[in-house]
Amino acid sequence: MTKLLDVKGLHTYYGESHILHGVNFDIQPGQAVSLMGRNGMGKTTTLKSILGLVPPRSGHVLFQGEEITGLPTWQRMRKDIAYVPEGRGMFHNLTVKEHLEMAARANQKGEQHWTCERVLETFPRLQERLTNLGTQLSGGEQQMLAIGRALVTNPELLILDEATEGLAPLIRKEIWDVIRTIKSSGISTLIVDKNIQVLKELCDQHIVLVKGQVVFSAGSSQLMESLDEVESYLGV
Amino acid sequence: NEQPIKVGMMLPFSGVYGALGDATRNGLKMALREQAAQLHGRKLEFIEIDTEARPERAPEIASSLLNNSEADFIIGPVHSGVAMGMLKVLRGKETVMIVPNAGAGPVTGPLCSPNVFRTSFSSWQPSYPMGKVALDKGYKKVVTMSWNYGMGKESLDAFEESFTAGGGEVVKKILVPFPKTEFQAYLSEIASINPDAVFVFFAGGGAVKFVKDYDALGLKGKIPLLGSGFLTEGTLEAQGPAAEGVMTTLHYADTLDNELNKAFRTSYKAEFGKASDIYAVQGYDTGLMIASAVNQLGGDISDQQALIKALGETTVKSPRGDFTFSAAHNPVQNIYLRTVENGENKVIEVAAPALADPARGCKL
Amino acid sequence: MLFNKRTERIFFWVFFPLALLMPLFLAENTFFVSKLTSIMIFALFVMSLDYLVGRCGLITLGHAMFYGLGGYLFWMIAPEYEAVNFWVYTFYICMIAAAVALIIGFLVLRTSGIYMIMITLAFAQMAFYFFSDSIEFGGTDGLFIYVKPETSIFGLSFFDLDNPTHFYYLCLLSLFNTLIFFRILIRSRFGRVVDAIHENPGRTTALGYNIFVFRLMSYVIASALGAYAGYLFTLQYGFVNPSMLAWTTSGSALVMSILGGMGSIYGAILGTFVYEGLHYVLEHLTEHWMLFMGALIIAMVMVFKNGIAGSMEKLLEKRT
Amino acid sequence: MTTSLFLVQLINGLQYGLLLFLIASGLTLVFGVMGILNLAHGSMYMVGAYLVWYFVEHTGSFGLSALISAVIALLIGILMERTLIRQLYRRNHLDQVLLTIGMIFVFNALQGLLWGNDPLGVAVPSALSSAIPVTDVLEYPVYRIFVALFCVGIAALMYFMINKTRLGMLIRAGESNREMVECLGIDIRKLYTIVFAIGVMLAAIAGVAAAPMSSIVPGMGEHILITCFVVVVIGGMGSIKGAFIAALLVGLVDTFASILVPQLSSMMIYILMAFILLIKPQGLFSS
Amino acid sequence: MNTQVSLDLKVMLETQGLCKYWGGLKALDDISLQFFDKQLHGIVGPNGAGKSTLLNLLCGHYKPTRGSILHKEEAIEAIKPYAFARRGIGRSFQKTNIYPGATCLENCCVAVQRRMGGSFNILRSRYTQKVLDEIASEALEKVGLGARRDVVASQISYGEQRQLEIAMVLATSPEVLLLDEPMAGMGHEESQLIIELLKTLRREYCIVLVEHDMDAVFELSDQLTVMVDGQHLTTGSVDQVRDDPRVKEAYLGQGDEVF
Ligand SMILES: Nc1ncnc2c1ncn2[C@@H]1O[C@H](COP(=O)(O)OP(=O)(O)OP(=O)(O)O)[C@@H](O)[C@H]1O
Ligand SMILES: Nc1ncnc2c1ncn2[C@@H]1O[C@H](COP(=O)(O)OP(=O)(O)OP(=O)(O)O)[C@@H](O)[C@H]1O
Ligand SMILES: [Mg+2]
Ligand SMILES: [Mg+2]
Repeated sequence: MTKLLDVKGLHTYYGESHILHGVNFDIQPGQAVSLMGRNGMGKTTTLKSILGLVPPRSGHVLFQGEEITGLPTWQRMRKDIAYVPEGRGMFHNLTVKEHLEMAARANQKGEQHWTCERVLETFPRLQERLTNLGTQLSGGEQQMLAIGRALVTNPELLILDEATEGLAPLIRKEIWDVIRTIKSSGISTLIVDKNIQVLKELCDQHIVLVKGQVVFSAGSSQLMESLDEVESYLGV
Repeated sequence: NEQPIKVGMMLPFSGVYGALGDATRNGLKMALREQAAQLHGRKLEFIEIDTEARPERAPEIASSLLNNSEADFIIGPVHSGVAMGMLKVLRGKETVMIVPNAGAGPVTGPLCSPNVFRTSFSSWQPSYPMGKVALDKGYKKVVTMSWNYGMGKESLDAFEESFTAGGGEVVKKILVPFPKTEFQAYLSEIASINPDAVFVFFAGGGAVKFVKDYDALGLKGKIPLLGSGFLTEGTLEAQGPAAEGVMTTLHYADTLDNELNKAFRTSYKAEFGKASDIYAVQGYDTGLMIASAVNQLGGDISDQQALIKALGETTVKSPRGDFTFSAAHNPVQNIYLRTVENGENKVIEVAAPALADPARGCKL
Repeated sequence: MLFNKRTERIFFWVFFPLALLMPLFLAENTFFVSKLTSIMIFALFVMSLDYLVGRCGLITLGHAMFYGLGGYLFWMIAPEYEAVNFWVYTFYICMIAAAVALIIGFLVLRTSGIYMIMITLAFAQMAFYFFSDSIEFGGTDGLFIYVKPETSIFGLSFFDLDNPTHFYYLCLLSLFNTLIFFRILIRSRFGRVVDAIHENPGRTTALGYNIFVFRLMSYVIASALGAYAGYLFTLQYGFVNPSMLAWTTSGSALVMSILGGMGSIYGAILGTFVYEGLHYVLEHLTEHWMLFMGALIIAMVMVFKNGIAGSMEKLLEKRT
Repeated sequence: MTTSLFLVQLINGLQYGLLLFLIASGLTLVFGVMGILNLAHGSMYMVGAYLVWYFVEHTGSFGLSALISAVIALLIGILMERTLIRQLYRRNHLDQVLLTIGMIFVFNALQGLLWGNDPLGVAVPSALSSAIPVTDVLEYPVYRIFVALFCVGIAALMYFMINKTRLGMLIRAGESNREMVECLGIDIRKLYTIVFAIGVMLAAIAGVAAAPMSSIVPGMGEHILITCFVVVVIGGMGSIKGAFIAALLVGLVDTFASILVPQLSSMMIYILMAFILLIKPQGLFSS
Repeated sequence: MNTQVSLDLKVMLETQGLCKYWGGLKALDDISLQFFDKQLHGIVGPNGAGKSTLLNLLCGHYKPTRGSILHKEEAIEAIKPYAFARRGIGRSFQKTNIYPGATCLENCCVAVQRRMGGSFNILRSRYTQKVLDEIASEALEKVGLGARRDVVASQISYGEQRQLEIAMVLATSPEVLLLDEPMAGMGHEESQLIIELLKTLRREYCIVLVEHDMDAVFELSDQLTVMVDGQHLTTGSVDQVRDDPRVKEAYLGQGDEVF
């Protein structure tokens, strides 16, 4: 079976500063993968390198066995990748409804499991805010919208960068539930989050970054075994 | 004398006034080429600088021609504001400045100077005779209109001077902000006043737009349109049939029946591929004037006083008819009444023979 | 440290000594001396704009209003045929311009961004039409000024304004002082707040600064200096024209300051000299100077990421 | 002022306002919605007018010429965006000022080289050359009424496109956060090329429409440019509805000021703008 | 309404019938609360409950639709936004709000300088102010950014920017600290650092803390207010609130798994 995502030897720089030092990992179809690390270790940079937002200087990214390293971002996303960025990426001049409508599309297989309606059912809070502009939402509402906007593109791989940041406990739980649902429907996810408690239960595969290098990469059972080591990487 | 005669030109070669600058230069060069024999073997050197019709640059360019290029003649400009800026630098100097267009009154009025000549007109000249023409046609109530700037206001005042002196009444004077060309509101108002005639000063693109609007809104044929001649100079092709019948006064007309004019028009057309207009004539006359002065001095123009004297005494044999210079160095010339027929300015009569500008305020 | 960048210091030590010696080389050619003088005057104006736009983030398309005002004010307040003192009138003009700027700034600084560009433009256009439409101020033909002030301080006179070379040095001194003044301003605690406001006004308010007052002060300072430049311009040829106030004048100044490198202050000198230099050379070379000028401007935007100053810094700072 | 004159002036004002909207519509799109400061917008207005003149001279048909001119303008727009504007999205807004001022120079120079500096005129297409009598003296040309209606059509179309269609949402989103739009799998570069080109084409179309009722002269674009910015800004950045209402407002104010307060008429639209911005610092309808 | 508070505590900040409407939406409806000196007042509630709105009103960023805000018994709702900060009301933002182009130190210096004065001095160099730098560095040390003081703020990671955000508020040395989700986006270690910091600060300042990290809130708060949909639900000690069934239903969810 071809790997869904295969990241090989990424070296990424911001100007002169070398951030990623050869990041390697892969994701199997249907898997949920966590990417952990302390602040500033390069998690977001890894995601951005995969998506081509910050082009790596060397290394390869393969999606469904296909080389996507040189492609522009939008073409990669067209291969059914969706991204919930850190900081949410709201459009200040679009209403909630428009955020969803503009993004909605069927995936490459022509399936459309997630529609605007379904997103609004999942996050009733958004239903009430339909005509608010993106930046007129509360922090948590923005987060829900960002996830909803990613879902309506019906991705194969959903990439979440700190998606539960700033969410109330109940909603956070809801989001985790949504991610579980997504996972069970066969969509792969790559999750950057702080909450190791949830991640160790939710994800099949765990990756820990320290200073732009993968220092730990294994399945859940191994994680339990070497929990102390991982926690020390994370500074818990 | 091996030194070439340096002719500096400060004219607009781009923008709204570009066409005027082009025509002036064409005329000037053509004249000097034709008169090459008179120059006593002296070569010519042209220094051409685009003023962009920006008055605030004028002193600097003028001083560049004066001090850096050390031109013998400085020709320019088209725009009155630029003329003022040039004057500031050149007035009272030895180098000769010849204005081939700008009509600003002060140039040969309060600010006149021995070394400053004008081959064109003062704003007063072309418009003043129209007052009498209007009265003769029996118009009693007239609306006047122009852009709200020096030349426009001076033209309207000159018209009003002769028109009211003869008993006419200017019922309304409309000053349009320069360079606005939205005339519809004003024309609607004129229509509601319904005067005996309308007298306007507009030039270039504004003139085209005005004449077209006047026609499109149906005023033409109902209220006669009179104007200072620039209304139909260099613009007739663009105005098309809308200009037919418009009556103007100017110191020139395309159809002036003299040999010089015919020859000038044919060779200009042949050389530059388009019809000549008043601006070309003014440039041409500037050339003639220079040539004749150089000739008179036997090619030696080093004595500036002699040069100025020679220039002041020339009679320019121009396509517009011979003219001389007044004490203030403004042309004393015929003003013709013209009307547009078949896309040409036809002479009807001489509206004022050998008209001299009153040169108010000039002490020369 | 007054200049915290190496490029800045290099520029300083190249430009000013050169400018100081220039008239010696150009002794016979008074035109070039006065041409350089005009460029320096305009550079001073561009510099005041650069401070506003580049340092304070207050983009205005109405700065020429003060440039023109400097000229017209002189005509208005100076007795027509009497000798007046240059320094005294400099003071008057800057003060009156500052007062005008205070009032206008009070109004325009309520807006920001593009809205501010447009409202400054609106005021400048009103002033432009005021001067072009009124006969008392010479209308579109402008005015001649016959006063040449004398420059004595306590009876000692260093400059004779009728002498182009002296006038050149006066303008050079003014430019030098303005540069130093802005550098001191930027380096100061006041400058810190100005930088902070530029980068994040909301946060600066939240920290307890009344950003309006800082902006207003900057606006007043820059406007007064703009008026001073206009005053110098007027003195050079004794001529004022409403086109000094036209938006195209503001536009050209903006172009020069962007070209030089926004916010770098010394870039204003670079930008003005490069632009005016090119203009001069091209217009003497060809009638189609506009084509080349346009193409060159386009090429320069593409090549210079942060204006000429920015690109020079990239070259020179890296090695340190 | 008599009632009939008042009514005539009202129509004049509206008609001028509508024409202003047409000229400003492209700017609303490119500047208001996409956030690109294109000062060469006025130049494209000029180019449109010159192009239609050129083709009318050669083909004799106004309609055909208008079509060709629009297509050429679209191509110029694509070229401009592809080669130049595109490089500057990531840079400071002010670099766009510099770039587009450079373009103004180039366009002006090319106009001088290609078509000379003489004022030119285009005849009103014969099908629309009649006029409707209004008063004894005054009549209203059918062509102007036609252009006014055309402007209303363009306004409605644009309003619908920007506010109601997915394309419109994408454009607006792009102004807010380009990177994020790309992250949704949309080729923002192509989108922007097309929209920019449409904006340029609209400017040229305005020039085409205005050609028969005005004069075609060098620099005609620069004068109108400022007025366009006034319209867009009074209306509130990015709002089509705002630009439309602002255009009518400017048209009416300008028309009535010319008649009622001629001393102030040159300043009137600036007074209006200052007044509106002091009360509503974000324009009338900004989002 | 608040039984636990002893009488010698001084009321620093008080709201009376505070309302903020956005069109038809009642983001905040009739909120009356008291914030005491040297106490940490936690505010929790579901997303969109109006917590940030409340802080925005308290720091003068928004003007209330109705109601008043009292600082040391003076009504201040009508004063200018910057004057809030001058009265010693400092605030951190939920969305990172710093000077990205300046170094971390410079970021804090701007804050310190407000307090130290001299901002209108156009002659005195900003680089020769040792005192200022020291206070600023101290603030950075406190939040654990000491090592990053000369790095440009846009180049530090998101979590570090959150730390800087707090350092800036501290640098103004306010009397009232309004903190909007200070820990969001921070790692465990950093959060822990902030929690420790807040523990020391809470006896010096009047702190209003909005936070979704329940462990932290429970650990730190002297009093806790729960808001739901712009309404005040309850205020009380941590234990009182934690066991309130309404709170569980609206916010925490059943059971103890606090994710
Ligand atoms: N635009 C940038 N320019 C320069 N350096 C940057 C930039 N963005 C991030 N960095 C640096 O890159 C490193 C990795 O940053 P990144 O945002 O990937 O971290 P992260 O693991 O996502 O941290 P966090 O949990 O705080 O989001 C950090 O040290 C940061 O300082
Ligand atoms: N500028 C605005 N215009 C209109 N509605 C707004 C605006 N700002 C906030 N709101 C609305 O007010 C409500 C309260 O928002 P607020 O930001 O105070 O929530 P919060 O309690 O801080 O939530 P979170 O924990 O998610 O940050 C939200 O429903 C939001 O959509
Ligand atoms: Mg991150
Ligand atoms: Mg909040």
